[in-house]
Amino acid sequence: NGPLTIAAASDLRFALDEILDAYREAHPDDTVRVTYGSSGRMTTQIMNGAPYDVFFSADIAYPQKLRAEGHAVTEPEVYAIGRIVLWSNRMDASEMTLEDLLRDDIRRVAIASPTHAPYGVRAMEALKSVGVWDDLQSKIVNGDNIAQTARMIQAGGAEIGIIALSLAEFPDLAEHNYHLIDDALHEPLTQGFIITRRGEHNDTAHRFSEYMNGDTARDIMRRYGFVMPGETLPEDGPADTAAAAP
Amino acid sequence: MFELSPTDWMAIEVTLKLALYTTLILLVIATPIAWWLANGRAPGGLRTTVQALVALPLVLPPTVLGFYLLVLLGPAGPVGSTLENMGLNHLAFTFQGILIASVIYSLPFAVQPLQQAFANLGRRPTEIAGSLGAGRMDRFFTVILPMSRGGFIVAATLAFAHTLGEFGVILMLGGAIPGETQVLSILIYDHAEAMDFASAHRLSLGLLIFAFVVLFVVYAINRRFDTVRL
Amino acid sequence: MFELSPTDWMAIEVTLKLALYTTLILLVIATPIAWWLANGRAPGGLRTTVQALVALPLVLPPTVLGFYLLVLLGPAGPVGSTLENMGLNHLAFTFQGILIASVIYSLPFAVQPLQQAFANLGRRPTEIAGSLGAGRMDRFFTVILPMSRGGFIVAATLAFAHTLGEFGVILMLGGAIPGETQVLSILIYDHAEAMDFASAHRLSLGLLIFAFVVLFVVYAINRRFDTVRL
Amino acid sequence: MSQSVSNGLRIQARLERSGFALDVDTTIPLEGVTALFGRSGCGKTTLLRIIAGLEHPPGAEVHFGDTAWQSGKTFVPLHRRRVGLVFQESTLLPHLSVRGNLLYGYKRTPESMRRLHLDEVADLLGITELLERRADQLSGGQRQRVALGRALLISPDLLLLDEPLNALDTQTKREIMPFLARLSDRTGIPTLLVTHAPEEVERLAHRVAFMHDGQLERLEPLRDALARADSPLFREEGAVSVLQGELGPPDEHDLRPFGPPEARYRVPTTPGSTKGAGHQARLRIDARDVSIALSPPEDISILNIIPVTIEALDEAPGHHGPARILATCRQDDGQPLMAELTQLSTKRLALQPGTRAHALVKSVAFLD
Amino acid sequence: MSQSVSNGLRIQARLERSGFALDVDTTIPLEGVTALFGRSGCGKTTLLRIIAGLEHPPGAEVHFGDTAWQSGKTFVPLHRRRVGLVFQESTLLPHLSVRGNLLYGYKRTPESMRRLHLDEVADLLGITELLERRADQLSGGQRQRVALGRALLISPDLLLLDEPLNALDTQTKREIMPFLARLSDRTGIPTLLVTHAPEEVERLAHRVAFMHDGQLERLEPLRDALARADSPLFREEGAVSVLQGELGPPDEHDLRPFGPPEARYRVPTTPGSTKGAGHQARLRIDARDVSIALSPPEDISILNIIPVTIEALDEAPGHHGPARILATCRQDDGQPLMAELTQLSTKRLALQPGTRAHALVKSVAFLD
Ligand SMILES: Nc1ncnc2c1ncn2[C@@H]1O[C@H](COP(=O)(O)OP(=O)(O)OP(=O)(O)O)[C@@H](O)[C@H]1O
Ligand SMILES: Nc1ncnc2c1ncn2[C@@H]1O[C@H](COP(=O)(O)OP(=O)(O)OP(=O)(O)O)[C@@H](O)[C@H]1O
Ligand code: MOO
Ligand SMILES: [Mg+2]
Ligand SMILES: [Mg+2]
Repeated sequence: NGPLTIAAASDLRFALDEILDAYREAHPDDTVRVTYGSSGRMTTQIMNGAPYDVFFSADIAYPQKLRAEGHAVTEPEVYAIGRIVLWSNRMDASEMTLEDLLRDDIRRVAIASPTHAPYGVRAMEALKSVGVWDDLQSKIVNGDNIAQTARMIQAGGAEIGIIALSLAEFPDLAEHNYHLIDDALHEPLTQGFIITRRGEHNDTAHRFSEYMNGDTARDIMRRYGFVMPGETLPEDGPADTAAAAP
Repeated sequence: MFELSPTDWMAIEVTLKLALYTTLILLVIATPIAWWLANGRAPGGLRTTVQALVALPLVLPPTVLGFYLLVLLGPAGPVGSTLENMGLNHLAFTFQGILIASVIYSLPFAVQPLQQAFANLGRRPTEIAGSLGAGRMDRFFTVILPMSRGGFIVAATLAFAHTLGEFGVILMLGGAIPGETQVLSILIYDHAEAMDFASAHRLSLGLLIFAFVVLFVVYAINRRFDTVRL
Repeated sequence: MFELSPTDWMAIEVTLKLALYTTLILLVIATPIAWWLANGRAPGGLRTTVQALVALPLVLPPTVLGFYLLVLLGPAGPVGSTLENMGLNHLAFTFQGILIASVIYSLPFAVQPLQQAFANLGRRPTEIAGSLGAGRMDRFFTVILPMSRGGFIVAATLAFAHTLGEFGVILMLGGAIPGETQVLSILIYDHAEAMDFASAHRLSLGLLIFAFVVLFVVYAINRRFDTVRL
Repeated sequence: MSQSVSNGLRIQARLERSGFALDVDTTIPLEGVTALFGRSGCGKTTLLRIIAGLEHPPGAEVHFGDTAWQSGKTFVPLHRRRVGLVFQESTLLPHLSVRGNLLYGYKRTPESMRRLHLDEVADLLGITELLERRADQLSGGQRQRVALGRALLISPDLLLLDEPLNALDTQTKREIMPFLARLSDRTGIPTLLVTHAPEEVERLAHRVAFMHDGQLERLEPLRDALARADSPLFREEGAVSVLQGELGPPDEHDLRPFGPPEARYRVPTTPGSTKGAGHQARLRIDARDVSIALSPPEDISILNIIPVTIEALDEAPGHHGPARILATCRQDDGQPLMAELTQLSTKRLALQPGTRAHALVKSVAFLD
Repeated sequence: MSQSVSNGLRIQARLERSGFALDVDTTIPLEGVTALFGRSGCGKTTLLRIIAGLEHPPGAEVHFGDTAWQSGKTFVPLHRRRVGLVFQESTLLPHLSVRGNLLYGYKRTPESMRRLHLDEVADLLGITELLERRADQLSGGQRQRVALGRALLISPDLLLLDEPLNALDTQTKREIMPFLARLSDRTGIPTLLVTHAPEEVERLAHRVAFMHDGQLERLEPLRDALARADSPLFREEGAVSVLQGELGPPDEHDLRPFGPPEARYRVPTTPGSTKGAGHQARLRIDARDVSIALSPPEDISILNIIPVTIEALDEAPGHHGPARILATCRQDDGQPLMAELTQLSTKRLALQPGTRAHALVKSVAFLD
């Protein structure tokens, strides 16, 4: 029973790290390592034999595709619903709407690459819904994945951008306010996971899958702004943050 | 089979422009550096230090370079903020930004072959040209340059190619803006990650054939002069 | 200031191992290719074709290369599936896999400076050594090799460095498995994305200093022999 | 055919270059020194390169004694030919010291075949003190000596020397030449020596190959080459006449008569001359040693006064000092005799083709 | 000091290398050809490089007439010195054709200063047919001629020629030398010529600088250099004696007495000799032209029989043929006379230091 290798969408970066810390404490004999990236890249890699045992995608469509092509041994299972936010470290995003992105003082708007990052797809959908997508074209910069998108804004390359709520809740970024984007403006970010063929006989993989359904994990996930399947996001945002919600 | 999308065409244009500008700028910058390294009269320690500094971009992962350049050229960085204060735009996520990055990134690939070529020439050709009345610049252009043609070709192809193949730096610093910073390597990556393998293949194959033809022509031309030697 | 995590150390180890192996393999592979290109008796057209082929990895974006290698070496690809059928493992996401990728990726960076160095030597040294009774291999090792030392140093540093800086290929093909395919460039990228800028800085700075020291030593040693010329 | 080949170096080769064609078919005896003599650009270096195997024109044949070096598909590569080669521009291996250069081939020579050794060669070439130098820290002449030493130290089966003493001062040359001469005599290493210096030819060569415009025009023993008045060997020293005639017994003055009565010389017996009486002999006379008088002078120290008819007056090939005239005279026995005169005296004596005069021959030498 | 400088090339330089030190302080007249003569490795090339500015040892002074080329902080770079330089290994610019090489400096010479032109120079050097060739498609001698032509075509103020005729055959040399001689006479371009060939010195040089071990030992007019018996110029031709004495009026045989009665020569008046009677004159006698007899022979054709005492018998410097002995004799007037003999005759006559004998002098020449 070898070490467990997890592939995870990068919106999980901080939440999953915390869950893993807790898991390791609970199961000190299990070796678990994790690789983050865009859901699209992970999927391509798994299809080509990447040694991942479990894959947490940002969009359940990817696990479904893997399942359909015989790369998964479990049915894709929803583990969280993601939300997107408008975030900036230089302006108070909480006061802004998506339409404000057209303002002249905003020169760059960062989103994740809509081609292979689900968070990018949802951001694009929301911008289209409010009708600014086409006019915004010249300002859009694409991050490889949602974590990189956050960093691009953080480093100042773009004044503002659309990132995962789960990242905006990360302490370093949570210093700045965000504007939670109405989830009616986009398809839901139904996040699903599977155990890959490679992970089929990996006990740790199964153990960890169960752990993700446990309370410890769910609490952490909620804290990072994820909506647990069957629940809704509290009116005042994630449990213990002071961040303002619209 | 090779119908490309407008995005593809834009990426091709940006890529070629980037590689071309980078190569031209590098030849201008790298030549005096390489010459100085090969023939300079400065003490050896200083020369060695400069040589190691020039070679640094070699060993720095592109992501490191991209990371620092983003910090440097972005609005908060010294360069970026200076530009902003002057009423100009900072350089992160701009073509100029990735051009600067490319130049730095590929500098050693231009300097090293040139330095080797210059060192190989030795002092004799300079001495001959000097004795025939040619001053510094004159003999550089009429003797050193044509005699180190091989070195220049290697330097130019390596710099051009290294820029074409640039990915990490641009991933960090570029932001994949179509028509501005979305280069081919990023676009193909994008296609592949999006599991749009058909587009990825099409673009890759097109690039492959184009590259092969260009290289073949360059080398064929070069070979015609090949035997000229001291 | 420079306490590194075990993950960091592992990445350093993998990176150095990869760069070292790649360089060694490349010197072995690139030398005969470069020699043949510089001195071969084959018709010019064939030589030009081979030269363009060898240079191809230069112009292919690393992601293209990574993508195709992934397809090729993965379980579904011709190489990968053959290995699987033989009861072995496919090579995607393994150290061997990224080693193969690195070798292909950096091949032109080793071949070109060597070819230039060999071409610069001309035929005379071979003729001298031959007249003194040295056979092919003998004169290669006792004359050609020491006389093209500069070319070998450039080739080795470029190949080593280019491998250190490899990112796109490994991103596609490596999968960032700590201790196996997670190289420094990937790890630093990862640190940056995790907003762990302290780690990113620490690692980058460490790498910077280390690289500078290594380069300084290499060039200082090289300079001592620098004036040896035909 | 092959019986004549077995002792010689047989070369049969054609090579075309723009504006130059080499066409050689010859057999050079494999003993002693053969000087290869010819004007700049006539193909000497190219011929040496063919022999060494550095050029292999298709269809060429090179046989070293019984061994085919190049013939049809056979091609023995240079390093198996055991040829000591000194290139025209003496290139050393720059990454080796002088010692390293000298020993490079020596080390690759089987111990049993080594006939020459470092100390001896370095000493003779006067490079002992340079042994530890880097090869690029030598003067031109020093480089040339090292290149020569290096070639000698492989104790080769054949030496191909392309102007090996070119950059050397007379004194150094003088020290090296007897060594080379002895080398060829003692070790029997056949040598092909390209040189422009008649002095080197005279001192070292056993035979001379004259090359002209890509062709080997003549291959003859040194003796014969020296005896021909038109030999390019003598272009250096100005015109020379060679007279053929019978040598009589010494008279009471120890002078020996030479030639028929109508062109009779009296030649002092040189110490060491062993030529018997009654033999055909050849006399070599420098045109510079011949003066002209209209009437036979009396009571003069010059022994030999020969009646001649002046046939032609040409400007003598370049010489320092005032312009000189080369007078071609015909002796009464029909043999030609050249005289070099000043313009002044030609005028004063009003010399013209057809003038009867007397040649005053100051000094003669036997060619034996 | 500076008044003597203004017409000369003043060089004062020290340069140290492992095992070699150059130390020169001299002024070379800026007219005609100065031959730089010396053994391999003595520093000739280095001296030329200092003059050209290719080496600049600290503290060195190089003045070309009134112009300081190197002095203190002043340093005129090579391309401003207008120096025509021919390197010892004649390197051409390989990326240019022969024509390109020849014209490289010509094009850079202001039109008003051009005194020599392509056609003329190419023709004289015999390279007209090679003009379109690539520089690496030449023979050694052809390369050397192109290098020489290239240097000439800048119509330089000073020519520095480092063994420029080295690789040339005698005939080509003979064609080029008068051109060089005329060049120096006509255009007055001062020339410094490194050569190992006494013949080139004799034909071209107006003065000779002897270099030895990094030092310029002597700088003297060619005439004086030729007159010294120990001149290295004569090492080539063997030993030579030069006798000093008074020349008397011609006798009835047109022979002129030379020297005191106890060592009296009778010297034929050479055509063209203009030396008046009663003058001090110098006689040059090749040792090869001197024989030795124990008792004065009678009825012999040789005019000059001089009583001498043998002082030393040494092996003569290398010569082909049987070993030779160089006998140093002293005439009764105290002047030395050298004789070159065969080993055989030395033995037969039982010659030893102290032996009284007679020198038979076959031929002499005035040095005027
Ligand atoms: N680059 C160098 N480094 C050290 N010593 C050198 C170098 N070049 C020449 N020498 C030495 O300096 C001395 C003078 O050399 P130079 O070339 O001036 O001699 P040269 O008189 O021109 O001799 P040649 O007639 O053989 O060309 C020689 O003893 C030589 O060994
Ligand atoms: N690489 C080449 N390509 C074309 N022609 C050449 C090449 N090398 C020499 N030649 C020509 O071939 C002819 C013979 O050259 P080679 O070097 O054999 O002459 P050489 O007799 O050695 O003359 P030298 O005494 O000047 O060295 C010359 O006319 C020369 O111009
Ligand atoms: O797959 Mo992501 O988390 O949208 O980068
Ligand atoms: Mg030659
Ligand atoms: Mg010299």
